[in-house]
Amino acid sequence: MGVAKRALEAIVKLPGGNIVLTTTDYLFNWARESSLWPMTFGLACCAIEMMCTAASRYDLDRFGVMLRGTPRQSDVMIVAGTVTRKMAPLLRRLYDQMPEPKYVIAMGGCAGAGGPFRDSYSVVQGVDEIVPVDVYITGCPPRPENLIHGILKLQEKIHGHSILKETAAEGRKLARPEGRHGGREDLAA
Amino acid sequence: MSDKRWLAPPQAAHRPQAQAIAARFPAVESAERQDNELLVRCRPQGLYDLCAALRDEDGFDYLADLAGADCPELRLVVRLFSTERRDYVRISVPLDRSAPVAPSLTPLWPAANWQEREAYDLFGIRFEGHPDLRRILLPDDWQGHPLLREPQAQPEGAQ
Amino acid sequence: MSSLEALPVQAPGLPTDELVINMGPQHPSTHGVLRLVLTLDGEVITDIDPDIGYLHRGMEKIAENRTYAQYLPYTDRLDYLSSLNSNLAYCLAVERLAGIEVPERAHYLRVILAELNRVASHLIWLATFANDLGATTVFLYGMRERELIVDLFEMALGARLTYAGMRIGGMPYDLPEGFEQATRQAIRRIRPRLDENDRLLTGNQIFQSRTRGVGALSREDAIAYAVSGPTLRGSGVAMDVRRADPYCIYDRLDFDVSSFPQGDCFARYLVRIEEMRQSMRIVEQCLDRMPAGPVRAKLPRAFKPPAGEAYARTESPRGDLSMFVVSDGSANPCRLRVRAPSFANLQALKVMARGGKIGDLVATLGSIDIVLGEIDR
Amino acid sequence: MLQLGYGYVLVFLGVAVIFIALALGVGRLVRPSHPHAEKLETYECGPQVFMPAWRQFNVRYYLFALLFVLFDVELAFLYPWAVAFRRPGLGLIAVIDMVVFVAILAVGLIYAWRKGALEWE
Repeated sequence: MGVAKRALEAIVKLPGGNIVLTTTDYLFNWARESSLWPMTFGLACCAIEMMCTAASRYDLDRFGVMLRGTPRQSDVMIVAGTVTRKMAPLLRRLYDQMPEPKYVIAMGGCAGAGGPFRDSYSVVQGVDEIVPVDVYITGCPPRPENLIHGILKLQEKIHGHSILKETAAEGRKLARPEGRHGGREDLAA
Repeated sequence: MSDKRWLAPPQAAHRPQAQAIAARFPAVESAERQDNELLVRCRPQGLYDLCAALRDEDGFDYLADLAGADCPELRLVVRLFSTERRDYVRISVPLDRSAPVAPSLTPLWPAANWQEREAYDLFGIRFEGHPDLRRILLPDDWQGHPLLREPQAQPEGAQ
Repeated sequence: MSSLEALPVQAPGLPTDELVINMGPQHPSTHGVLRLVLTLDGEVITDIDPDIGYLHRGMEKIAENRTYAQYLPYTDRLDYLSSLNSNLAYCLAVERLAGIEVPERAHYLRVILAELNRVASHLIWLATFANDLGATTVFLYGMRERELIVDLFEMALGARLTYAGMRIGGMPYDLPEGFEQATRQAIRRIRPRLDENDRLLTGNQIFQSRTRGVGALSREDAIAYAVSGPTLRGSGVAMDVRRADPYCIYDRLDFDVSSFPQGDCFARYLVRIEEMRQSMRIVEQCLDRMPAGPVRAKLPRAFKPPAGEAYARTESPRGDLSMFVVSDGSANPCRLRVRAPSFANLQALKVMARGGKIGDLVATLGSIDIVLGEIDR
Repeated sequence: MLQLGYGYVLVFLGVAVIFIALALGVGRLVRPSHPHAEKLETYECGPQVFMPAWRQFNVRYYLFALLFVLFDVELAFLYPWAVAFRRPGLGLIAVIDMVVFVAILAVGLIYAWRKGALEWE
């Protein structure tokens, strides 16, 4: 990203440079949001609803969303189900192994905040303790329409993104936030 | 092809009688029959011999369930089923809370392997003679056994 | 030519190392967060060590902190592919513990919903099993058929997957009008599609070569490992809890329990396909004979069953689902033990898949149809 | 029209190289890249990797790969022949040539087969 960014920063200073910036932003965001490949990360009941959403009636392919098996080829991680303590380090490693730009959708009550397993000794109370989450979807399990709504919300979020803002530091922070709580120390208390 | 054998009502003819079991095995404290299930209360020392006899002589070839329970006292509940005579035996084995130990039934039924590992994982019941007794559900570095009722059961890891 | 034979192709002492890899929790064909530690010699599996617990939510500990009625929605999340069967097992156990008589109509409603849930669960199994073997078309067809049944559940219970569709003492409410016609129409549409699936998949040469003789489980091993359900009936033991230890009104219903002696993936496949047809037959019988009347027994508001314990054994789509409830007289269950069929079926995987190739392991794992929700609890 | 004769191959080659360079080069210039230790770890369904995959495998896989390459190359020669052998001046001779070529390779196959290179267990 280095060379193109330096070139862009130089162009922006020229008169009319912003037009170049907005068009490249538009181009990149359009490309990223219209081919969001999620990594099949089905943990529990929400995985079944994710499968139904990907299947014939609710067809996710219309949105350019194609379920992939490995983190290497995926852009978004849909955490569908309950994240337990035993699964947390593995989830973190899978998130790390995804290439940038990457996003996380916390599908269902369990991934969002522990859901019905609020007082369980082995459930992580929300996946945002481990990875930075972009979109939360409520429901237990959320209906396929909810999941599609969540994906559309993520596409809107990507649409508003600008390349210049994504500095190397933020990239690193996004890539490897410090601490077990995904860089959100307020949660650690 | 469907097996008509299962449509016939279970023959009540040669089912093990409660008194016979109680007389034959000293470790059995009490035995009574409740509709089609034989309820037995047996001390852990004599459990293996009782189960071996039930399996070999009385045809209880199917280990329906084996689980720990901590109420009313820490005990092991073993439920056997006979596929031939469709008869049940439920053995309740009271264990000593300070050092819960029970003989492993894996040599009799391989099905007991994981069920005993789970009883060890959640209740801390040690099984003598178990080929590979380690945690099955909780992470290996977990402290304590969650399903035990008294306070020390709460592992330091929990909130 | 004899001189050719003399020259050894591979020096006998050529050492090959064993490779230990994870077929880990995040894998498309482990049907959930199951981790298999495989010891491989080339692509032949020499040893399998399943590592479970990645979805252990401590369901049985939570049961100690909920009242009997509050715990019902948790039973949906045990075997989330057939929630109604788990609800049924839980309700039967508590009713047997407290000695509650369930009205006649409630039995019929429960059997109708449980059997529809069985068909929906087998359809998802068929979809993912065929998808693992490469037949993506059958995946899309299977999910399309399942949506028909999910519409019925949405009409009757309001939810798609986790219904909390039963109550201790009977049913929450009666069926809406039009449910009976909708069910009969759904069954009329699914039956020909099952035959279509037979033409598409059952006779398919690739499917048969991937499943015949793969993942064999002998009759003795099946009983020794306490395997149950279609996996057991695929090994020649025609034991079905609906016949062996009838509950609800199964003893009055006329249906066949099919079993095939081969004990391989193909036999288990045939058992489930036949079971779907029998379940639809049961639903139609129940719809014909359902009496009118109340759907729920009177229950005290603060429901405290007497101290004691009770077992209820039911036939879920995966096998013998038993629930053991121990009560100490308080409003919360003192101990709730869920005997999950997938837990025992998965234990027998080592016997079935050792010595085969990784592709066969995928087929075997698909054929025993495990759900990690009930394995890990 | 510019008569280049074999020059066309050069042009064709140039376009191919430029196209590949463009496709990969722009990608490398534009995409964000933040490599760090955890990301570069081998992916194995989540848990830590037990051992690297560089191990001693059974030799039968190598033999199969070798035979495949042999016959793949043979196929590569068949394509141009299949397109051109009806041209005037070729005809029967070309067919005989190809039959001889295939026969020689078939002998290689029979040798490998009898030596047991194709046994799988």
